[in-house]
Amino acid sequence: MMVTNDLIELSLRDGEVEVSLRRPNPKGHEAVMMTTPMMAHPAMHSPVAVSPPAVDGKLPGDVVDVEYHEIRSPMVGTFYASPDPDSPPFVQVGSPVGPSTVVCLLEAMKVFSEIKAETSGTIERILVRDGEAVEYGQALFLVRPH
Amino acid sequence: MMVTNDLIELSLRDGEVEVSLRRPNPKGHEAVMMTTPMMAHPAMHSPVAVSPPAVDGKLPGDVVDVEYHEIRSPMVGTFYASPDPDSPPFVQVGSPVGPSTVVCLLEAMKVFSEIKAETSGTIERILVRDGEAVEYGQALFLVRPH
Amino acid sequence: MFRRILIANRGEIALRILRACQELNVETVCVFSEEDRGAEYLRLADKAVCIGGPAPRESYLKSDRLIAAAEVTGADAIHPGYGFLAENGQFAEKCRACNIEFIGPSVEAMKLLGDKASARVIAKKNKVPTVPGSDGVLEDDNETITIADQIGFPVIIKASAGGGGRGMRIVHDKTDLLAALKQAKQEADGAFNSRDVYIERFIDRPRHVEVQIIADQHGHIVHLGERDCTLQRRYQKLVEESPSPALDHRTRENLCAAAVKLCKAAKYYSAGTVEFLVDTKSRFYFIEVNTRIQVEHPVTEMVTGIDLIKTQIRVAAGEKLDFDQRAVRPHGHAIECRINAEDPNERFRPCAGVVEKFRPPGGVGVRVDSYGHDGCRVSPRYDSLLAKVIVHQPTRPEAIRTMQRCLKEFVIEPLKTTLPLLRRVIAHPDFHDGTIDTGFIERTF
Amino acid sequence: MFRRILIANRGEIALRILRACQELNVETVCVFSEEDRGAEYLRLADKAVCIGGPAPRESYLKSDRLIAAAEVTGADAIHPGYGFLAENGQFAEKCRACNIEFIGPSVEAMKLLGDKASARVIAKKNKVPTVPGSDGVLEDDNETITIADQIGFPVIIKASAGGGGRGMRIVHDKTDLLAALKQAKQEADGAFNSRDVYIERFIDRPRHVEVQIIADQHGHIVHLGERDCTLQRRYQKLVEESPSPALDHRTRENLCAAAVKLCKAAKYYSAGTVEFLVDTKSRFYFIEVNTRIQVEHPVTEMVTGIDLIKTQIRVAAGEKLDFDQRAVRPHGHAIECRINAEDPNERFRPCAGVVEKFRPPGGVGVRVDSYGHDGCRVSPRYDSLLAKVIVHQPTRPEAIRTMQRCLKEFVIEPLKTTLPLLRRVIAHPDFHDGTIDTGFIERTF
Repeated sequence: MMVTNDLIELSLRDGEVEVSLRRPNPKGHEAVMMTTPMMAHPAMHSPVAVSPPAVDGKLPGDVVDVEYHEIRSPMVGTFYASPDPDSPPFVQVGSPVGPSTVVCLLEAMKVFSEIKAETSGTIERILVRDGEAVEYGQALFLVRPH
Repeated sequence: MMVTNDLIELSLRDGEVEVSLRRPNPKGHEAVMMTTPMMAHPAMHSPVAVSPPAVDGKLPGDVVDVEYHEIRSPMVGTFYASPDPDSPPFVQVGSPVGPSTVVCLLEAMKVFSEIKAETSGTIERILVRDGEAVEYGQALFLVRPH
Repeated sequence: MFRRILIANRGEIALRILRACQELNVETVCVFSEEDRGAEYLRLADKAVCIGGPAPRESYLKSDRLIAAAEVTGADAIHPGYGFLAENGQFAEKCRACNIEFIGPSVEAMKLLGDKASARVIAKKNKVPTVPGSDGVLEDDNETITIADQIGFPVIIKASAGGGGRGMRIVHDKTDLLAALKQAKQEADGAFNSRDVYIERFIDRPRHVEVQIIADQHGHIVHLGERDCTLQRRYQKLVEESPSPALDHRTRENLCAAAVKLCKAAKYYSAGTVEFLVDTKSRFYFIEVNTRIQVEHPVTEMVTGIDLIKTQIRVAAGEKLDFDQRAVRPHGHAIECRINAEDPNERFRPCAGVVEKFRPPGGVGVRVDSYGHDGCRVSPRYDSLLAKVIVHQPTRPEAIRTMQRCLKEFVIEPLKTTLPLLRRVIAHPDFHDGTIDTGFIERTF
Repeated sequence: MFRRILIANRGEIALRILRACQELNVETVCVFSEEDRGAEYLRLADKAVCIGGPAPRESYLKSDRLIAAAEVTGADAIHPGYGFLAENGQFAEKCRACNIEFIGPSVEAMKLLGDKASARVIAKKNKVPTVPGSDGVLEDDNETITIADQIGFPVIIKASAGGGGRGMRIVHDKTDLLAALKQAKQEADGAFNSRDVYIERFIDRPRHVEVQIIADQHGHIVHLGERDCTLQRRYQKLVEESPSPALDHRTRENLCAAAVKLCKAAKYYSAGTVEFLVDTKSRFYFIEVNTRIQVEHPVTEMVTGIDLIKTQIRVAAGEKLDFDQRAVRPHGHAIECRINAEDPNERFRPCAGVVEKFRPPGGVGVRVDSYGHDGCRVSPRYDSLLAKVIVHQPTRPEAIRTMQRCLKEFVIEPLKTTLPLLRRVIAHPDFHDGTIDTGFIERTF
């Protein structure tokens, strides 16, 4: 089913593959802006400021002024962490990524699109689970820039 | 028509004669709270803070922290400044008044009620015209206390 | 038609009357207490006059101030709304003595039908069924036994001065009668300082059904069908609907005909409501007449398409009804829910304060009568009714469904209201089945 | 019935569809652009999905995202509302190919009736009157003269690629024809880079009257009477009413019958509107079909009591119409005014920003369809329609009076809206008399 070659061609045709990166908060605040997952109540959709250490105890260090990047979904679809059920995920927490590193697949209307990091750094957090539905603009990964 | 004796008796029977005095603004502000006349648009009915010198150029002096008292209408009716058309008004600007000084008549349902100052001082301003309709709580006179 | 009407009321009904006047091209004067100063609906009136202090007896109940306000503003009629002075015959008399029309029935009709005892006499004279009873205070034990036998058991003993359940005793069997009578008299004495009691047939699990009447001053009288107001909480109506889900066609016809007969006998004109209890065997008993417009009048407006307030004003101005009984063809089903600012967790104590967020529902067949908006103030001094949601749909199940949708949609924050209770009531299977009685809410929630 | 419907629209129509779904016990998915994030009506949906950026082509027009959103949320139908993709046959086809029902007509019917030229062919074939014309591009001068003679003067020459008045020439007399033809061709060439023109009979001072159709997939089709949408500003409808004040009974019957005949011929189902011009002699001419629900559908709902969106959803789910033509009995008169966020002083440029104060009117027979509330945002990127006020009264004069009252009552601050213009339009004697035509607003205001 997951014929990656086809998918990229198709998705490019639809102009769907694009990654939007969230710039750090202009006020230099330590918070990272996040959108909540699609299934949540829409009233909760507005971006929520979260201090990174509070989000996940595993976040390394206590440096509060790290500016994380987000890899956000350029489309509506289903998130797949690995190229197929028997393969390891494209990336894991701690994986280094570059602009062209494929980080996940998104499926919509039976078309699979490879999503690239479009930024450099280390995967700090994976924000959605394998098989989860994602909406446009939803944050998928937090990346700690080099 | 204006048989004052009758009127007082009638109006007392109805318990209508009562004078409410507006206390000075508790914050010690120089403004006097005034209600606007009945005929105005209700949106303008809320009390308006006015600096006395701005209300009327004739207000004597420029002392801004004078605390004026208001003689307010205890009823709905028509304001008469004098006991009958051929008589002089009960009071004029500059008249000294004491608590039992009659300052005007108010007519409602063909009953005339004498309104007393219920405060001591000098009439600073007459806020309604002869024959004008007044509503409950409407300021009729400004009194500068002794 | 009148030139200028003074609206001697406040809140949603003041706004309701104001809108009717504007559509009749009649100018409006709204009165307000110092507590209501700045209320938004006052902005819509041609004139607004402060008539007194916050307490009702200092303002909305002060008849002379209201008449004086009408005089100084040149109003030629007063609409009393409901509550306050709406059923006060003396006020109506005073208005008319001052050449200001009181928008309501004649003083004679108000007195005849507004008084329960006199209305009961007229009902009996006109063969309108009443709850069988002693017709006055019980004199001695023998008389009580004789009357109870005539009425038939179960009977209920009530304190003449009473209300709210005190001094009441239900007696199912003759052998218990005299003991109960003694207890009831003692209780009445303690509670009301009067040992006077009377007895009536006890109507078990009744429905409350009322008939809307409208009549002109030229002898034309029509009914606009019934409203079922069985859903009450402590004698306060909470949900009203039309038609009643519990009446068969014949009972409905007889009920409405009885209401018309009663009002005709009293030469009644204006809008009025004749209230009945209906027992589980579809027998109905007249209880009282409300000689005014009622809170729940929109239910009837929705099913008949007739604007009751406009019609009431027109007949007060001497116009003839421009429709007859045949032209009244109710269609579909309407339900009203009363949204009160009350805290169900605090035994429905009225809540007061500022409504920060007010999002009424909307859509097809939905009407919301309310003075509410973001930032509006709810005063603790007056009736806690904040909004009425009225829905109209082709069938009762559809109307229930629309009401459920509306109650879900309605947001009022942060005040506590009856919305959560209403959501549960409207979703209850017994309400759907139409098998409730006036005690339903107390028993169920 | 569907389990879950995705609403592929925004604003007032999204809310309207949402309410219909809830009353049908169907779950709802609302989509939204980043611009509409946080809109209050989204709170009412069971799910809300962000589908793209603020520009319509990045979100509401992006068919694949809409279908993907339906797939990931498990929606089994999409309601397109009006505008955006509502008349896009390819989108409808794609939806159905993905096993998601497109709530609208069949793709075939959409293509047949949605295309003006093909609809005109069907109309002619079914003897539905169309505006007499050249049926295509004029080849040479002789042909033009012949055709103009057949049509009868006055005629209008129009650019095939044109619109908005450019390349148009009205010719009242045969002697002026060829000169006008030359000018029109030059103008068309300059404006649209094409010299192609055609001619039609010029309909002077026409009224715009349209017929609402509803049909199921089992061959049952009924009309719900007409709407008169003559009050337009630059081809944008501003006020709509039903019934039309300009039609006699016979013309109405013929008009509605023609609309039904046309839709039947195309095997049309779902809701649809057949638009006509009516000339000063009550002759009507078919112009086009809108194969979707329309902005002004509430006017018809008010007079017929039929919920068009619910019915549209039911027939899309395969249900049969539960009423026939005889059961459709319009009563009373309904008028709708469109309140757009536009500045009349700035040539009706859309206004955007935050509505600080939003006080819609209410009362008997009043419905307001709007997403507005205190604090709501009006985006410059979408249609400027902020609210629709619809009133329903027994007669047209009463409906006008109620509308006047409502327009006076409605407060929207601080954005500029069409409210002041509408107040003047509704108060105009020509509107009262029903003697207006489609050019009324441009000539009068």
